[in-house]
Amino acid sequence: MRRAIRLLARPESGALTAAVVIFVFFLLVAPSFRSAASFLTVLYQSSTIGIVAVGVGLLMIGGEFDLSAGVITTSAGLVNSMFCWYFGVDLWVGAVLSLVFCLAVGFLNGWLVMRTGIPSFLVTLGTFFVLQGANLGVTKLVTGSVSSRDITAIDGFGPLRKIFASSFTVGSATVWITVLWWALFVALAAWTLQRARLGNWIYAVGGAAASARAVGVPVVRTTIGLFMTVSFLGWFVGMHTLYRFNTLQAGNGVGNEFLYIIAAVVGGTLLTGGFGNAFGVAIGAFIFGMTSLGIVYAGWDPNWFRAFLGVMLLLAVLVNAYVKRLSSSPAFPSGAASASPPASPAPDSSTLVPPSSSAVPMAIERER
Amino acid sequence: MRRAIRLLARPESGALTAAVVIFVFFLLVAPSFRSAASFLTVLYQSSTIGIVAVGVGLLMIGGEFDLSAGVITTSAGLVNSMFCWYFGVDLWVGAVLSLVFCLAVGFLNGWLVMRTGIPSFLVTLGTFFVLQGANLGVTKLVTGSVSSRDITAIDGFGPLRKIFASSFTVGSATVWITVLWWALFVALAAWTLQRARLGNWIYAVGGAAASARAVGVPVVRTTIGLFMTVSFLGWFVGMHTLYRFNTLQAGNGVGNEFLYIIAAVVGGTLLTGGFGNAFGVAIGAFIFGMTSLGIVYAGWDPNWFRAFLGVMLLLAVLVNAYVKRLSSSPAFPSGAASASPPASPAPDSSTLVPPSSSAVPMAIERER
Amino acid sequence: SDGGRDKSEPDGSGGGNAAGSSGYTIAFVTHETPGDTFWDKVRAGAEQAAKDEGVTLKYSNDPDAGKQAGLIQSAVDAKVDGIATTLVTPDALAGAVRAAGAAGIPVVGLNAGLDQYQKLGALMYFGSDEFVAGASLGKRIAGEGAKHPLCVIHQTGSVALEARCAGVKSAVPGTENLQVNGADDSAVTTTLQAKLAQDTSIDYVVTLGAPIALDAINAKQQASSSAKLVTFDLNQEMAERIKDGQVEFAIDQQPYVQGYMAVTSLYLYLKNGNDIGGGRAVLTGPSFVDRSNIDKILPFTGKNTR
Amino acid sequence: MTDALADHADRGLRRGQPLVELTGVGKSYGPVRALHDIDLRVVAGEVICVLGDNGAGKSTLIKIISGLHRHTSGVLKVDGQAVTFGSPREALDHGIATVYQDLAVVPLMEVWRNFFLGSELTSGRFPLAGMRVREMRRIADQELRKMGIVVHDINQPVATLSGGQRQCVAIARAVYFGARVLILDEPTAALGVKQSGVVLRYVAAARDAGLGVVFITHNPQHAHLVGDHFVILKRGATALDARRGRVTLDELTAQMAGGDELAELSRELARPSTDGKRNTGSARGSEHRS
Amino acid sequence: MTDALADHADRGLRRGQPLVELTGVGKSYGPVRALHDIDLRVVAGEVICVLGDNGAGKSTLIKIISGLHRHTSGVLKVDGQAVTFGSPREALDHGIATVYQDLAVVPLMEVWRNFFLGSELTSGRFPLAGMRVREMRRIADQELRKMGIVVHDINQPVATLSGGQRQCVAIARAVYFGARVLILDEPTAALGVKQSGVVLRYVAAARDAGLGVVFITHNPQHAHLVGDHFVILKRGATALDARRGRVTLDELTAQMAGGDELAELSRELARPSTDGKRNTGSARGSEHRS
Ligand SMILES: Nc1ncnc2c1ncn2[C@@H]1O[C@H](COP(=O)(O)OP(=O)(O)OP(=O)(O)O)[C@@H](O)[C@H]1O
Ligand SMILES: Nc1ncnc2c1ncn2[C@@H]1O[C@H](COP(=O)(O)OP(=O)(O)OP(=O)(O)O)[C@@H](O)[C@H]1O
Ligand SMILES: [Mg+2]
Ligand SMILES: [Mg+2]
Repeated sequence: MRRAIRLLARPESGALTAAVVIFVFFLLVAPSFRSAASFLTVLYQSSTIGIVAVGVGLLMIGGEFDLSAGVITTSAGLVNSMFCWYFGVDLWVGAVLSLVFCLAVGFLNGWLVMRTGIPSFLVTLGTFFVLQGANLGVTKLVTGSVSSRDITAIDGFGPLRKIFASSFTVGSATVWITVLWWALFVALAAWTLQRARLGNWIYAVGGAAASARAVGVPVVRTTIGLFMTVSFLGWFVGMHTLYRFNTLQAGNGVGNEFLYIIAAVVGGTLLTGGFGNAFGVAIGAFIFGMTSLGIVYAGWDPNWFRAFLGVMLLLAVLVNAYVKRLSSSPAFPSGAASASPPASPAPDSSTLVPPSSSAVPMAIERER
Repeated sequence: MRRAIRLLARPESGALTAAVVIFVFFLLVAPSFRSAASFLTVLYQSSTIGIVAVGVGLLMIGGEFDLSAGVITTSAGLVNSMFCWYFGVDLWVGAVLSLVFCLAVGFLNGWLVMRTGIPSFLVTLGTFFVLQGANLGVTKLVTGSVSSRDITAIDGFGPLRKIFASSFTVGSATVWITVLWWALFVALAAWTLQRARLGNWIYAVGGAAASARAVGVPVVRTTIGLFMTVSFLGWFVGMHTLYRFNTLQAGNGVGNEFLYIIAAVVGGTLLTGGFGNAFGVAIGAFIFGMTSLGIVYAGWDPNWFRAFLGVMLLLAVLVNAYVKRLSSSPAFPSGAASASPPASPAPDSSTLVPPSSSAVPMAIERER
Repeated sequence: SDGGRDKSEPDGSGGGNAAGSSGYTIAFVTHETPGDTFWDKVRAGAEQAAKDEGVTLKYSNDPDAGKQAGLIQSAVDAKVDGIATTLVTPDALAGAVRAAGAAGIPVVGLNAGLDQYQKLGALMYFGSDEFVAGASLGKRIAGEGAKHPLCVIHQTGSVALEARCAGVKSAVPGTENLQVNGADDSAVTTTLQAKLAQDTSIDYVVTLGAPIALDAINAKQQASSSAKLVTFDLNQEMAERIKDGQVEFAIDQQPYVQGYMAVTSLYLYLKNGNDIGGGRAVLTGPSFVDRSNIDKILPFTGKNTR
Repeated sequence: MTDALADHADRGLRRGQPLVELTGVGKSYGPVRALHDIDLRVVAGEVICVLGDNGAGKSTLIKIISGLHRHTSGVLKVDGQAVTFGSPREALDHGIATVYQDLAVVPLMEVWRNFFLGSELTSGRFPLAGMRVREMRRIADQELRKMGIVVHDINQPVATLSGGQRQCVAIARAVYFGARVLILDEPTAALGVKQSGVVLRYVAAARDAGLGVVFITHNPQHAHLVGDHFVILKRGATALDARRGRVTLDELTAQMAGGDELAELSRELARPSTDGKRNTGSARGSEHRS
Repeated sequence: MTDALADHADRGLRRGQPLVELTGVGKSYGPVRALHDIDLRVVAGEVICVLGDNGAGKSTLIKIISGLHRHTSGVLKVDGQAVTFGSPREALDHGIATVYQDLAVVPLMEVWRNFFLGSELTSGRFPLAGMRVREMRRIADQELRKMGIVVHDINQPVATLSGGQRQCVAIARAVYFGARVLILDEPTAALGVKQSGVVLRYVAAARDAGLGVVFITHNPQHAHLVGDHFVILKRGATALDARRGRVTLDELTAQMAGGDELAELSRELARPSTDGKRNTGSARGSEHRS
């Protein structure tokens, strides 16, 4: 019993409850949702969002945004595919080149943000536009059309597909390897946040960068590292897309950056930084993937798709907020309150707490 | 001379300089940009973004986001057009109804944010999805297609078009009335921020909501009011689009919410709230409008359109940051520094300053 | 007042069988960007066919190739009886379409993928070819003396739209592309206006969707350009513009037919083993709509069937 | 400033009249019980000093009176009427002005805007009414000068002021707007001797103008200089409640520290006035390890 | 804690050895000249007290020493070598630990994380190395208890602590990690008598362990209890620079306030110890209007 209560008090419990509620809901309304195959399709769909979302979540905890995270997945794939197709070299070379390219973009993002003091929202918006334009421009230049050429016949395709885009079947259901990769990245991120010194730095940089710097945290290096993490994960998903579908549309990936942010925020990450959790972000991605496919499984009118999605999202967030509040109510034993800082304890320390965070000051209003 | 320096020290001077630089640049590279007609086209384009951006800027100064601001313009037009078409009533009735509807959405946004403590990013994301879905679903239901019907023949069209979508010619150039409306709204917002008690409240609510509440600022009412301002301006632009184009595509308006945010941030609004300026936002919208059309006037390769846009944006922001830093450098006389808080003076007071604001802590890094 | 809804107009189209009375469920997957008038007609056709044949129709759409593949996969998971899908990005969809084949679900292609549908294992195909449609439009304006047409792409990076423009360019080498933000009428208008001002040698404007053509009319007026306007796709407003001569002609690939036939062919295949087209693609376009035939077509556009 | 006090003080105040009364008030933050069963009377023309260790619940107590938090048990009466303030605005409307320990100012806003925040001088009554900006600037500057704070430019953002200067802005504001009750939560903590003296004078002046003053401080000297009534909190409960005259400075100090700490410390740390020649240094260092 | 001090203190420190030397140091914030021409020597085994009015430049001075700001003129020497710190990390690496007046803690982080922030105990050396979490929790709790602060739960976010408790976290941290120089900017401002006593004892212990201590305070009593050397700043310049023994407590107080303020105030506010029967009340009220 005490264990159960402790569990409920963990920061991701709110998001988890919301996920369960929505899951049960779809089990009830969508008969075709009730199969292992469907569940795994949902997991796969969530993993393609979730992998990058982990990085975006870390970055947001560190107090920054990356709007180029969606489009870089496409850039990554295009660099690999077109370089190898044009020069006829082994795909491994292209994959490494693409990785270097992505890390360089991440570094540039972070470096510009740190160096110029311009908000990351703007810097990465710039990168976003540039990459989007370059994707299209270069692809047209190289292939003469807006999609890259088929690369199945180039050397190295087999093993790379194994790594990035293989699947195996369990019973009648297909398990995509990205789901496993996703789990790995989430576990790694969670461990880093909770247990590694770097995790401490990330929270501090997002929570109060100046204070962090004053006690000797390498703010610049940490932030740049976070940007590079995001672009590494973007590269990873780009590789998956490329080796799964063989060709890429130059215009793809746009808009996904917001799905990542949505997943992070639904999972309880504070938009202003300093608070969040890797499991939460994973659950956020799962909620999004489940909702968007669940509506399809339920066969609802796609004209209303977005409306359903909106309602579901609001529902998830409300359940999340409600559970969080429950878990820090007086009925729970000590220690519980500590688990969900932004939900309630912040009220009378707002000059110390990010003052413009919507989550925190509003806890005050709720008290009324 | 002193006057000139004082002027340079105003918070919007950075954005203004950037705008001038880009303007001159396009004058040089794009011959067809060098006409009054082109300039007015740019102004018109900027006004359709800029009107809503003013509201979004105010809201962001107040520390909140509104992602439904883009799609509500379409909802506004659809409500007006379809109601009148279906029931065959005068368009004035529909316009008023639509206004009430928009204000209700704004109120709901604000109320939910205040009441539940959920970040406005998520609440308005929900509203965004719901409105987007409803636009499509309802339009399909009412008209049987995904665009609204022509309303030119319904009573009241003439005067409404005069108000929202008329134009007159000065020499060879067409001046759209939205440009005048835009100027009016900007002036009103600027006056409110600088001179009205409400302006004081907006800065305070965005800068430190808890402190503001503690000294008696009606935080809830102010915030809800800001959301309603945004949806009022959204309604206004919706009316313009409807009465200019007569029919509306139910899927339109999506994506514009980010243009508004971009305009506000380029214009110097702090993403975390508490700092910004109405003229700055207007200049931000102008920069965006000018850049996106300037590229066309210059006749550059459209495949690279986005890349140019990104580079231009980064350029604008860099110039802005540079001018701001200049204006608070020791070379300038006293009083100058006070004009641009986030640029430099904040460093050693970061627990008091929004700690996760990207702009502020980074000023510290720059010192190194 | 007048101009409102014609109150005698029936609310929705005719009778039909109860949904699912035939026992078949058909998934219909497209790459529609929500709210596009063209796709609205495809869907209307599919729904009418479903009604006529008592089929349960599950329509879903996503413009992202990977996600569209996911939608096909979820249809396979749901064990539908047949799948109709657009094949605009054949390579990306190949895996999912083959998975459907492996699960014994018949697949019919529509709208795009003329060359590849057979390779992917789809049984039948209804549609035109975007490139061919573009090329035939190009040929016609070339015949009218076009030297420097402007092809307006209203969705960045769209394979289908790019193919249409490429088709036009294949017939008229002077073709130039322009990107506009299709979700914002004022932006479309001003961008076009700017382009027409910048390059006065443009003699034809080719828009790729009916709503964009209407914005183009506005832009032409503003820029006092004398360029002629031709477009892909139809809607009622546009049909009237053809009638009053503001638009030269529209090229129609009869989206309603594509939707209708895709569902019907699956129905016939499931029920009766029919193979429409006899192993060949069935072309629904391109068909030209101009002043010569507009009077016949105009009434249908109001019903959202053309 | 003392002019301001007399100007703004409610004319209807009668010395000795109870303004705020707390009976059995308690407050929990979730599982944390910060206050229990507190009785307190704020009386017109008197200074009540609330003292206590860190975390004793002093700030929590005054946040209840100033409407920032709701009490979870007990009764709060203002002017004899039981109330539960929904917001600080309501408390302000009752003439209760507060200097908070940690909710002082909005850093990015100009000094004069901070000074008048929530109580702007306007030409009309509606939120959209224009502010009398010039007047507000003048008054803010003048009131700060009275505290010995000369800011470079009254238009500079508060974030550029030093810690103590910021605190002075908050104090000057409360003093200027407090009409019936003035609550000060450790106002002198960040202040120099001179500024502290000014604040103590304000407290005295407010009392003399008939206001009720609640004064929280860790400095028993300061408390004893101006207090009429002393309340010591210990872990959320009242540990001492005495009127002036019933308690000496030394007793107060002793009570606060939970023992004769400071005197002892003084003895403990005592060392020759000539420096550098300490010979007991490290020996003593190990001695007071515990 | 005093154990910690002795444990962590650099063994190579020789009493009297100069650790940090400032010569003619100045600092401008844009147009504002906050400091000019400051000379200062921090010596091992000595406490140097920096005093001064609000806005005098005390915090600016220590921010230069701790690497948070760069000086704009003059020379800063550490261990005899001229340096310009690029970041606080570099200062920390020289064994200089600081308690900042306004950059104390990260509010949303747990107490133990704040305690060890920037100096985490890890099993390896790389940033990705695992932290010895249990040990860190234990130490943080233990060090806070030594200051008389018993937090409910060492895992609670710092934002839920009282003002003084938060300050104690920052102090405990600096004391624990300071190896050669300990800088404290108004550490006792938010503290109760008991906690202030603890901090003063730390200062003494640090001195005895051979560290150089820079102690900023507004409380002349506190300063005089532990200081070996006193520097008074006035509007950014040195107004007094004296060793212990050359200056008495009263002189110090007088110098700080720029006049015999506190004593005068004491006289001015003096009133009968029995209360409520003041008959000079309002008369005196108007008397000290000025
Ligand atoms: N970032 C900054 N930008 C501009 N001026 C500043 C900045 N920081 C401090 N100042 C100014 O420098 C002067 C010295 O400030 P400092 O914080 O060093 O004072 P202090 O002696 O620590 O005062 P206090 O005792 O109140 O803490 C003040 O006039 C202050 O307004
Ligand atoms: N928002 C909160 N959530 C949980 N606990 C809180 C909160 N605010 C205060 N507390 C706890 O309540 C107790 C009393 O805090 P309070 O701020 O009233 O102390 P204080 O007497 O003002 O101390 P100080 O002298 O240090 O300012 C402390 O133990 C503190 O940790
Ligand atoms: Mg307190
Ligand atoms: Mg200071």
